[in-house]
Amino acid sequence: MTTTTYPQVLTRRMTEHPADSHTLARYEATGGYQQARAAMGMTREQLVETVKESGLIGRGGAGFSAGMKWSFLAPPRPSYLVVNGDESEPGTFKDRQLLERDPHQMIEGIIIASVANEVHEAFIYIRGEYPKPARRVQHAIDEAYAAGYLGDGIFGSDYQLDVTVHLGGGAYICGEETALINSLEGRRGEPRLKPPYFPAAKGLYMLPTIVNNVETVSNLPHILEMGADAYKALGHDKDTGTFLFSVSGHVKRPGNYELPHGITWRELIFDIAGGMLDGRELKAWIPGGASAPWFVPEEHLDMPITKDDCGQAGSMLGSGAVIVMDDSTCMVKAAERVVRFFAHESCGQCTPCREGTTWMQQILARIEEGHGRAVDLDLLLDVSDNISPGLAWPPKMTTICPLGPSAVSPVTSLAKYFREEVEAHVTEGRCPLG
Amino acid sequence: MADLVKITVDGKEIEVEAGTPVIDAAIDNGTYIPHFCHHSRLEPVGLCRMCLVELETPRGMVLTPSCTLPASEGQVIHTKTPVVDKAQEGVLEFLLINHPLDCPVCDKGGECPLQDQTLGYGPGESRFVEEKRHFEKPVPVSDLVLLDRERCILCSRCVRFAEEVAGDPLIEITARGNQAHIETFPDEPFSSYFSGNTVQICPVGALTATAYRFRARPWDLRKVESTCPHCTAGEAIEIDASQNQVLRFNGIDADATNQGWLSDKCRFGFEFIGSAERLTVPLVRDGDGFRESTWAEALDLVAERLGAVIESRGGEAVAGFGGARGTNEDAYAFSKFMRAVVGSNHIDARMDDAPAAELLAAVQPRATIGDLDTASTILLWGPDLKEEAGTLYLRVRQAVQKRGAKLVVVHPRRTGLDDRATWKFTYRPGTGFGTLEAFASGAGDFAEARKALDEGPVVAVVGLTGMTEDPTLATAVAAFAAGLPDAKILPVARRSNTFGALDMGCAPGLLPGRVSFGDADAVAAFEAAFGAVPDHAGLDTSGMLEGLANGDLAAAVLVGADPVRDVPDGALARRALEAADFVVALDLFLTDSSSLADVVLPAEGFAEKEGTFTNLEGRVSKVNRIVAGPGQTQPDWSILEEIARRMGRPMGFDSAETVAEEIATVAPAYADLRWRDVERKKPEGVLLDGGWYTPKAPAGPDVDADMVLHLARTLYDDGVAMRQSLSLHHLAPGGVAYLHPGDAERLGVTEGDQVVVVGSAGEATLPVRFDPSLPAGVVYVPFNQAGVPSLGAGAAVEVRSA
Amino acid sequence: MGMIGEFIKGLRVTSRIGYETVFKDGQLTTEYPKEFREKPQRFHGRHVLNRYPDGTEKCIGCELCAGACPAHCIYVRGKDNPPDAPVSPGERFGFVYDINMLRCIFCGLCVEACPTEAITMTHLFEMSVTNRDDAIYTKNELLVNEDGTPNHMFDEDPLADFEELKDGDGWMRATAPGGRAAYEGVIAWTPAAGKERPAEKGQTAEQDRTDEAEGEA
Amino acid sequence: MSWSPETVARAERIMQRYPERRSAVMPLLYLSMLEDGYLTDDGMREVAEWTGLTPVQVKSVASFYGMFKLRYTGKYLVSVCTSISCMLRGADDVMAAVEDEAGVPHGETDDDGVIAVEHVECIGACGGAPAVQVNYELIEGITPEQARDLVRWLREEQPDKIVADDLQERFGGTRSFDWAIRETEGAVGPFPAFGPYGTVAEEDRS
Repeated sequence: MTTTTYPQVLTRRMTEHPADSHTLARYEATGGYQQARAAMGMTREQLVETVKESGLIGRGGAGFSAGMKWSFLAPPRPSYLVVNGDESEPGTFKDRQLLERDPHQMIEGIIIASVANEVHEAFIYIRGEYPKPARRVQHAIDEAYAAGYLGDGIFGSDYQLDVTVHLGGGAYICGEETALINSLEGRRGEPRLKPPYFPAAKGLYMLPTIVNNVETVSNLPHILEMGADAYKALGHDKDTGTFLFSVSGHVKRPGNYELPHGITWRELIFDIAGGMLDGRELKAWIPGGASAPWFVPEEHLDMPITKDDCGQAGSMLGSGAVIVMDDSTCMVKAAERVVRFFAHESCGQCTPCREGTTWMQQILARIEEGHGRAVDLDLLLDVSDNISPGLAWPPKMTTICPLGPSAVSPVTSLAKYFREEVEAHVTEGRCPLG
Repeated sequence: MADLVKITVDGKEIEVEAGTPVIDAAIDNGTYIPHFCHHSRLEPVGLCRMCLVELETPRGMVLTPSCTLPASEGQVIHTKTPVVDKAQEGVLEFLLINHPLDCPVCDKGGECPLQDQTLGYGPGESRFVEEKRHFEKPVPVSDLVLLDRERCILCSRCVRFAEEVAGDPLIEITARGNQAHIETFPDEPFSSYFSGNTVQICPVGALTATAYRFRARPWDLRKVESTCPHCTAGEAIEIDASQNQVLRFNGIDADATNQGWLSDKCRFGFEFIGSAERLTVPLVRDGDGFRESTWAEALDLVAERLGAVIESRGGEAVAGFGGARGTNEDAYAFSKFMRAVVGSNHIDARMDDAPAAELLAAVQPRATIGDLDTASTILLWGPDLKEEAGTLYLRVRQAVQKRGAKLVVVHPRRTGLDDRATWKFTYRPGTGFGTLEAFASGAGDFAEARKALDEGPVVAVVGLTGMTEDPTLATAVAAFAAGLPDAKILPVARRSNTFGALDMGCAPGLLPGRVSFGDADAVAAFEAAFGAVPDHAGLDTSGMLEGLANGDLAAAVLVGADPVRDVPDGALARRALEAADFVVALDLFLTDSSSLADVVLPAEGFAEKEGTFTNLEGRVSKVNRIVAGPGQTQPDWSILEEIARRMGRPMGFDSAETVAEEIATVAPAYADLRWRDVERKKPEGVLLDGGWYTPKAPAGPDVDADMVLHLARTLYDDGVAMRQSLSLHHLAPGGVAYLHPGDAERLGVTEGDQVVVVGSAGEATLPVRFDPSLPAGVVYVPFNQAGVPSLGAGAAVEVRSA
Repeated sequence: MGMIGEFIKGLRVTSRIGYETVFKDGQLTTEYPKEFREKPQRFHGRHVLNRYPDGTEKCIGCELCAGACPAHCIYVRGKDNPPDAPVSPGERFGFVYDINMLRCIFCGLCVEACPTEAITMTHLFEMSVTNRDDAIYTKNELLVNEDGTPNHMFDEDPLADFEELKDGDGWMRATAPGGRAAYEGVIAWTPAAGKERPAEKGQTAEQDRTDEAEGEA
Repeated sequence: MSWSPETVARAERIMQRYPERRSAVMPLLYLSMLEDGYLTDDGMREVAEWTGLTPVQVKSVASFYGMFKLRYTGKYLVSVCTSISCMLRGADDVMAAVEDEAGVPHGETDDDGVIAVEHVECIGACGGAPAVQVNYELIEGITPEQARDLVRWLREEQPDKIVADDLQERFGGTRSFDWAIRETEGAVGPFPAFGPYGTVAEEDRS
């Protein structure tokens, strides 16, 4: 639960009405479904233009303009809307809160997005490990059907819109939008080849498809309600609106925080999240989900949190997951855990990711166990280089999708900030932190 | 033809069709780009990442796989930059870290793309010190193919082939990430008729064929290009042999015919060549059995006995069967032998199981296999192509799947193409003429399909749907197709060189070069070349068999013919050969027919002799020798020449090439076609024209009976080559009676029960299996299965519970 | 001087060796077969096919020896290993193994080519035969006994020095780990069963191991 | 091999939700797990029939996803998150405690077939780390001692239905965020409890 003075948009209802923010009654009592009703009277152009103007950036992690994505939608119909609720990246748990606590907010967003994109069939893809959020959403959908907000002739118009909840099966890669589409088609969740770069051209069943994240969609009613300019004003420069940060790790108050961009990392970690646990020192943090290169206090603590600042510092805000590590943390172990995640979640389609991520994890595990060799860190970097040539950020890739290069971030971070710690593992034959 | 675009590869400007994968464009123009998952006959997937190149873009150089990059105007591609080299070396290192490196025991070692490309692009040494991934191995994925998962690099070529090309998605990648592996479902092996292709396209030694496994190493193989000896599509193959033993067939990518694919029968049906059962010395009848003899004795005996028959009863008392299993040259020698030496027109290469000879040899307008790629509608009224012409099946399938051609299938039961058919019509055998009439009129259900046929262009694939079909139905269907506004006809029949043999005049009504007896000038030309030619058409196979059985004919010459197994009325064939005064057989094996002969002469078989084949579209391709025939075997033409000389009428052949030379001078459709011309057009061969036969619609009565028989061939059966190919023979379905569940209920039987099927010429007791795809009142029995008596070609049958 | 000087220089070596052999060692020839001369360590005698200490054959029938052979004197055919009674480790074993000793030029390339050190050369050199067919050594003759000793064509051959010649591993190839002194004492890497392999002249295991370690780093 | 009429009815409802048959594979796989307790070969054959695929295609899809269990995984599947956020807050100790108490290592099911243990990647409870799921119902802020109690309790009580909020109250600690509401729906087996797929306890279905 957040206790800040920053304006709350997405999380206001759940903060103010913790007991029933998920019900249709509460949602309507707090102004819900008015924007969807209003959207029924608007044209596709008006809606796309409003969202473009609002500067809404997709909240899935890639940081692409939602309005632009909509405008790419190719003409052949039918088209589909898929809401990406396959939130699985370590450190991220914001969508779960939105799904559980305010499902109607998302459904209203779905209606707006559907009208804007002439969609009559929408799917909400929720990860399999989230049965409770799925149940909440399904109940909300049932309520919306009963109220005539979904189904045939919504809001008394002749517009038809069906929404289906599709439960995933436990595969992180399905968060990648083309993999998600494959999964929804009943295939292995393997990312598709690009081009086409956007499913808006060829998506579900090879038809035009819009894939938006849960948080992105949940923002839509608010953009319509307050207007693009007011929404923009909530944010900071290019980063419009508010942003949900999921803070976890060694902080006193982990949790989801709805914040504007532009505050500093110090404020986020030490004020909002309550500072370090047990009075220990901050050693490093991952700024934007497991795939982001790490930050360290000496260089980044007073940096403002914006997309551009993060990018210039060689990392990203991604999905807004901040994982904080204190000085008791073995960096090799932390890196191994992150790489292990990507190795485990690699779909296995393309060679560098399938073989490389597991290899990297094995080397890191060996170093952590004290069986590292002097050559191992350079070997790791070279293996990384073969997955992500040049080890630059944003990454180049020899792979089909960015999952492989994501596993490279912890290794480059280790080499950049913690080379001595890695070397100590090798020379001492054990973890120097005990 | 798509637009041409110019792209630049490593500074060299090349012109290619727009949309061609850049990798193909580069390789075709001399710049090799290494790859594993890419195969030009499969959809690009970009999995292996070996074919990475750098592409110049406004945002700088971009590393991208060249297999998924369609060529477009002005692209500039670099294949050998440091970035590309590093990436490729990295990919190879990744591929090798879990590879067992057991090249010395791997069948692919020596011809392995992974080996070759590691040498060319890979790292010198592995830096991987961890334990390699382990899987159980080798795992049989089918009766013919074994899988070694440790060698697999997950390029998914096999998976994609099975799904995209063969249409049998029975092999898949399972699990995820580092544990992903190839798998088949328990109790559902990869029993595709095309499974062997996966062995050929596997870029590592993960898939190996049981028939070839550990039999040789690539560097001690000798290779020769040839043409498949099993089906009539004329697939280009490469024969690999070592130590005078044929060890392997591989498909060659001939665009006009098989595009690299082979059915498993074609691929693994080479074992008969080296069979221990092969005849090696001439055999002469000695009481109930045979004794070995010398060539001189056997040939003298044949000349004497045949001469005696001709002298006492005239040349027209001699019947000639066969020619379809040999080369054109053998068939020509046989045809000339019967006409000029014996003086008989009773010769037929069809075993009473094919449409009219004129339809097969000279139909007009005739389609090519390639026409399937452009047809907007394909009419298939003939055999189940999956069972009888595997690569043609793949081509039709591809036309529908990739290009969206419409497919009309008319057949008495389910066929391999039903899942791709736009319209499927099932009818009872024996009611073909009525069905055709309704179909042609476009009545009722037929309306849409009929309309599509009018739109054209159409390719009509025409043949016999089964052996109880009236052979003239195919002519009627062809006549219907010929009457469509824009349609071509592709006739289909079984048995490797049937079309070549008919072209060479192994047909009662045709002289070599597709000459009909109605064409007086051409016949006169033959009289000049042959001495004398009987002036009227002879008897076909069933006529000759009846003639022999009732004594009208006295002697028979079998050239690679096994009528007892191959004609629908095997009992008649047996009676005929038993009744004949004298029978001489030129054969590879002591078959059910040749064992009834008086003299059996051991012939050279496929891969042991040179010559040409002609496929179902009239394409002539070369057949080559790579091993010596066993023992004292001789080629058919040479045996016939020896007999002719002893009969005092030498034909003048002293090599297969002299036969070919005579064909080129005498046979009109083959005028001036010489081996070197055929060789030069390798692997496609030379497409003949010269059709003159416009089918006219014969009408026939429909059979009206409670139960009718659908008797059709399966890919694997009890034919002579299959019986001697041990890897395949056990895959034949065996004797089964397929019944519609409703009929079975009426008969009071269920699956596994025995029924007696009483056909027009025999009866058989067979186990029942259900087949809901059959129309009511139809029993389907696969033809020529081991231990099943022949039933005869009559459609009306009686079925009762045993 | 010039040429003459060089000529004399050359003759000097010849005369010195001649002197040393004739007068110092005292003899030029040995009375073979009454006595045997010790053969050089890397003498190329006839081949043997070796076994692993557990008795399984090292040959996997890969035919690399046959492929490497410049005289085409080796004929090998592989076969599926029977899973219940494997002849060699792995899936494939050498089913037929013939060497035509009349063609063999004893170059040792087969040994270099062998990935499993299955074929090595011994000091056995008495191979006279009275019949051309006998010169084709089949797998029976080539394969060592269970104890690692080679078979001899003639058990009672008075000409053979059975003591020396029982050493199956006359020499090892130069291009594979087994040929390195670093493998001294590693039983699995000596071709003959159960024998330890001393380092060859001029090699020390210590040095070899150091080289190897440096090579890896 | 065939499904109960009730499951068939559910499958038919699911089929109607999708424009193409193949899309129903994953929901039907869950249904098949509900029917058999885990994903059997026969179950996959049945799904193949429904979706027009071959069984191996179904297996290819099923084996891609971690939650389709191809072998029996106990009445209760205890999944311990050991990804980075939970690891930082002591998940490895929780995992060790669960393994020790259940007597089986990662990926195994105990001899009685009651409890299966696995460590899993992030389950989206990083704010309440370390977290554990029992049949995909979440417990956050668990300590090693509580994890032991949980395993013991599961073995002794063997509840028919796993209700997240009950378990959270008994064995959990700090959550990622408050719910303030108590749910009564719960899981009846080692697959997600989600109504349309028929995997919620019978009395909860509306």
